[in-house]
Amino acid sequence: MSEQPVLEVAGLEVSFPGKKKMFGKAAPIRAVKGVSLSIQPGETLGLVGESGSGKSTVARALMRLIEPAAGRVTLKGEDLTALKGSALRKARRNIQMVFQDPYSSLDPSALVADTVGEALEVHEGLKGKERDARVAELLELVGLAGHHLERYPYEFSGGQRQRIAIARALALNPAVVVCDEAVSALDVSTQNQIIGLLEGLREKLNVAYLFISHDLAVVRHISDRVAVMYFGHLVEVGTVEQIFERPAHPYTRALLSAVPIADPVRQRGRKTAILSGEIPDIVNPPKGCPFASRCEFATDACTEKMPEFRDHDGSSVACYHPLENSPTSEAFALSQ
Amino acid sequence: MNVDNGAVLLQTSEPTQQPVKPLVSVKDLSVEFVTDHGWQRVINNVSLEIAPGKILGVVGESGSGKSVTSLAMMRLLPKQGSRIAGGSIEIDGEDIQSLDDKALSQMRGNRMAMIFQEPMTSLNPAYTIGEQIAETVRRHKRVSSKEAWKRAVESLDDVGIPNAAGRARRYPHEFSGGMRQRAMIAMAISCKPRVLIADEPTTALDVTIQAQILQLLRSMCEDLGLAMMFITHNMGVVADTCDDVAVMYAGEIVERAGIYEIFAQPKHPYTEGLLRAVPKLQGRSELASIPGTTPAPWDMPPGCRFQPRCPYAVPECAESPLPLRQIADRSSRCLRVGELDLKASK
Amino acid sequence: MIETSERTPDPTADVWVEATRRAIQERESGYRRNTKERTKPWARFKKRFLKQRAGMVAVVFLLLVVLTAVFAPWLAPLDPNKQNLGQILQYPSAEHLLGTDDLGRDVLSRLLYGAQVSLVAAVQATGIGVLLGLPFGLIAGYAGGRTDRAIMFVNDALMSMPGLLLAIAIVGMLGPGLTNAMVAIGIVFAPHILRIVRGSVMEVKEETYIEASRSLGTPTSRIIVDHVLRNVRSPFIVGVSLMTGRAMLNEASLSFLGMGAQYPDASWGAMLGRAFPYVDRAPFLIIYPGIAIALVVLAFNIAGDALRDSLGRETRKS
Amino acid sequence: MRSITKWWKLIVLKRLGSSLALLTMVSAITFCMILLVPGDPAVTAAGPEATNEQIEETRERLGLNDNMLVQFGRWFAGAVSGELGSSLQGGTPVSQLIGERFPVTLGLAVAALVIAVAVAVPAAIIAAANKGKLVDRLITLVASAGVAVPTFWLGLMLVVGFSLYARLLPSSGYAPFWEDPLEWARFIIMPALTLAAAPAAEIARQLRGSMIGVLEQDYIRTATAKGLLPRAVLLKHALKNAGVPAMTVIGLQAAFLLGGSVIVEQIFGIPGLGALSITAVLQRDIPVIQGAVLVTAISVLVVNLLVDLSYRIFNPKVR
Repeated sequence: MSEQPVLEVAGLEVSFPGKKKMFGKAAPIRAVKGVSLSIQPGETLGLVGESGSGKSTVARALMRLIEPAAGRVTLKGEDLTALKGSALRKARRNIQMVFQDPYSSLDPSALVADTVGEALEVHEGLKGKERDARVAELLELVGLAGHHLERYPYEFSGGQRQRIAIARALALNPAVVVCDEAVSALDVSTQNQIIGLLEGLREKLNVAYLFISHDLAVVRHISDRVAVMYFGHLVEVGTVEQIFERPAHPYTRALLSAVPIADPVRQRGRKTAILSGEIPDIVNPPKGCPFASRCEFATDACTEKMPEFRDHDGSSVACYHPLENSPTSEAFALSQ
Repeated sequence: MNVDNGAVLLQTSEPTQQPVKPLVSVKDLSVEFVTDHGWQRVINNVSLEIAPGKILGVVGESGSGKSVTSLAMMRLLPKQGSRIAGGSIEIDGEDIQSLDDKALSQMRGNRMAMIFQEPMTSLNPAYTIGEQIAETVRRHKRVSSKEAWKRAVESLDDVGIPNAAGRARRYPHEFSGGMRQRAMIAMAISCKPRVLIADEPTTALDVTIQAQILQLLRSMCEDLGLAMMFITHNMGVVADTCDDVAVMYAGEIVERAGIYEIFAQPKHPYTEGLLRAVPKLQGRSELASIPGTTPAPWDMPPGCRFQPRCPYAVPECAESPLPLRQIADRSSRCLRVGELDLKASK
Repeated sequence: MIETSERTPDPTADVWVEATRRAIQERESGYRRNTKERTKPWARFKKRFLKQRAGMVAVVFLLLVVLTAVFAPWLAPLDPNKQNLGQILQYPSAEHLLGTDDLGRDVLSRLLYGAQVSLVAAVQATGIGVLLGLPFGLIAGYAGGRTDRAIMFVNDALMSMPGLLLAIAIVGMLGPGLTNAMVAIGIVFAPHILRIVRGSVMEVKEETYIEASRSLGTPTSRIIVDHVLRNVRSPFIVGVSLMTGRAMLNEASLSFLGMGAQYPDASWGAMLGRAFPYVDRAPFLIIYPGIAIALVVLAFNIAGDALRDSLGRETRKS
Repeated sequence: MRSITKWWKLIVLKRLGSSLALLTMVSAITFCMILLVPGDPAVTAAGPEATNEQIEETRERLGLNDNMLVQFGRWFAGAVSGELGSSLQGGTPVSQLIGERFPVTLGLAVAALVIAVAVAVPAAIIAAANKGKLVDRLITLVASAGVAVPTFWLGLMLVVGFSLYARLLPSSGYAPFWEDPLEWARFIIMPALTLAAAPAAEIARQLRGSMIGVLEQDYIRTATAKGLLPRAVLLKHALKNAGVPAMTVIGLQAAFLLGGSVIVEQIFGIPGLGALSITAVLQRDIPVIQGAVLVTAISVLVVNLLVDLSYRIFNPKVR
């Protein structure tokens, strides 16, 4: 791992303006708190978390689609957070995004050729036949026939639209593609085909993915490393094997044990600790670890101060009481 | 059409036990919708039974007709543009189709209740949670409004909402997604129904919340002796929660069996495909899927409806429509059921 | 379809994985299964619009009115301004199909010419409204924040002044006359058009495809032209169609009060205003122009509604 | 729990603030109308036979030589204290003129609004509940026609029908409410009907639309699924949620009524604010026009405030 990371995020913070009070200023709501990540070239980093955990906000902030309150995003050695105007627009060609909803992410009144070719026009000045030839190549790459470029989005199914969105993201041969719940809106069958497509493209183009999803099985399948988010904090980062077989953070374990296994014998024989309680209120966040209120291991220290990240058994975890995972540990009930 | 006699009460645990009279008994139900292509059959000869205390899982891809079946059972299909074209629905001893509007409304929410997929939109934003539950109680039980409110709070308490008395005075938008679905369940059980239909009740929820809701539904079913129909597309959820499974494809039931049997050895290629398509949490294997899409009602292939997508199809599959055939205590709608050795995982 | 079964499956290979591999690379995968023939947006719009019988009737009727207005000089049996004081307030007859007014002028001829005046006036007013409202609506909707608040502040102030009264006041300042009246109505309409445009821009702005375009590095000006304007088009056209109908109504009101079309010009509202004092002697005089106005405005409204229905967004499920 | 009176007061306070700001803006716009006037108000005010000195003197007296901002400040300060200047014709204080005329218009507008709501709301509910059926299509058709028919034409037709032919009602005139309510009603009924037609049609169209939208919502299905009868679903669950857009339209229509009364007053000879404005416009009586516009704008803002308050009843999500 001596290679230079292609994308590095350090101490990313995002706040939204809070609800205005009658008197006085609105307290900002902190949606993302001190998130640091790095991705190697050609690597897939999975980012998992439940709704409201801030994972999509991280994506939008590192894309500079919303302005981060603090932190640095370095893309291929270039500080994205310092760029403005046309310099920022130029830098965007190296990081692209695939969105969740294949219906609203494609302009309904634009031809496929215009949607996929927009980046080519903006960044490379390609026009007319030249552009269309490139677009046709890109469509072939994602498994669509090249002659589809004269069509409108409404003529395609959800899975095909997502392929178009992927073609758009790949148009400029970016180093990083952020997939924000890119397969969540699709049927399982279509979902698996799109995942297969993304995997094939990674091998072909050596592109790195930041793969954001709430679906652990999907993340397990596609990722090299996994980062787990909870309530705006990163709580654990490790290789896919570490996270899924030896989770160190109690939340990661709870999350894994909540996913039902499609096998009644194993699912019903599983020892699962169902999390009680709910995620804290974002307007009045707790002082310490946000998971403390639902955590069986929580002590006074947990409610006092958010724990720092530390290395634990190969992964990196923000917890005062990381789980010990000897192979005999019954902590993780996946394998009965 | 098909001879469909596969409706046998499924009792997987103790086959020696005397059959209990089912609370839900649907026979040869067919539903038609009006489309650009005229009246089209979207549900074809669906039969199912559910005994008290049992949960029947109904699975299939989107467009397979799961939800339409459930809405037909509650008679909630739109009055214009849809019709029940055949078959019978019996719930808690009542022939649902023969009921007039008034008798039907006395059944709904009282002896049969339903919960929906979207807890965000299924509660009226203009009334408090307590008002909405108490309204159900007032409609069906002869109680004072004070008593109804008390029962509403009790229901909320039963589904595990902390500080139920206070929360009852809150509006839906002040609840989180999981809490709203609990409130929906509280509303559904507030009149102690005999039958509960849950249409994808956890699809919109996070996994940790889903686990809570599934546990709650299971215990409700046991405690109240409910017959529950559980619609989902998630095979993991089925494995976790249901006693029996009916697999639907293109408006028909293609396979029906007990939970352990169907996961151990599917008897229909479509079931196998569904099971194979589930991404695994452990290990890493190449992903599988069922290519193609569910056919539209006006575009049904000849013979077996799954045959164009089926990797095991032989020319005979396209010849004539297949009946749901009984094999021991389960049934399947596959021509090659005898010769294929299907497996849930490789 | 069934050819796959010809080859005996390799017992060791997983048929589902194999099928998936093929599905990932399929190039000729059909379009949405349920759409047999492909339709361009215009064809789709036509197909949907042609289905709306009321809308079709309205559009045909409006076309007829426009033709009438254009060809009024040829269609009108008599000079609309030719007075004949010997034949005033005559009931309909063979000579004057719709009768004569208080100056003995032919009502039918005036009605035909009136179509011209009324339509031109309505288009003028709407045009001025669009000219003022569209750019500010775009700016307010897209920029948001402080710019939006500032524009909307002035807009709300204008909208809190009752339309007709404001128009009358403006005419009072500018002096009576059809063009002045239309300027006044245009000013009164501008805030409404601004609101429509701003509302739909704000809606479009929230769509993910705008965000996607931003993330590609597309300059804002290009996003506005390529994506925002293109998708705001439909609600805008609908809004303008409805506004034109309302402009006609307002023109009629102002002309009725004597603040719009001036003697001897024939606008439908002016005809009504002129006929008012003679309502007891010649009630028929107020019937025809009134019906003409009501029908044209109704046609604009129905056409607008039909447009709205046929320009509607593609729904998710087929 | 939260006290009910508290949010009420808060909203009023908040809205009052923004209303005052809007009112300042309205005043500024009204004042700027002077700039639009092509002629010289001093010439008008001094009368047709005035000499140059007299005009100059008038100009000095009216403060027209001062800086525009100073003039606006003076006018605005006056307006705040209810002093709107004097009519250029006859010199009566504008506030006195408006004080006499405004209640007449208000009575007419309120009567029309009551009629409009009373007709439109049930019609919309019936139409929405029977979407696509004959009743619905009839109501929709009448409503479409109601929006299209010119107000004054409808008034004329009523006069022809009820006064000229049937001779049931007086064709024009007015009696103050406080002196003889019955007589007032006799005079006001036709104008009020005339004025109510367009708003009734508009309210019915909008409410029908939003009711149909609401009836497609999931929570309506929930209400049916829990065994409520169609009537309860319609009147309790659907109507309350359709209330917010309906109130918005009713608010807008209230504003329209105040403006639309101009023409109705003219037809039926009612001595209201509208009639006053028209005379003022024809005579270029700027202070009177300004006053009339300002007072109507204030009324509209008050209506908006009431509409805003009503949102809270229909939609608990609002603040």
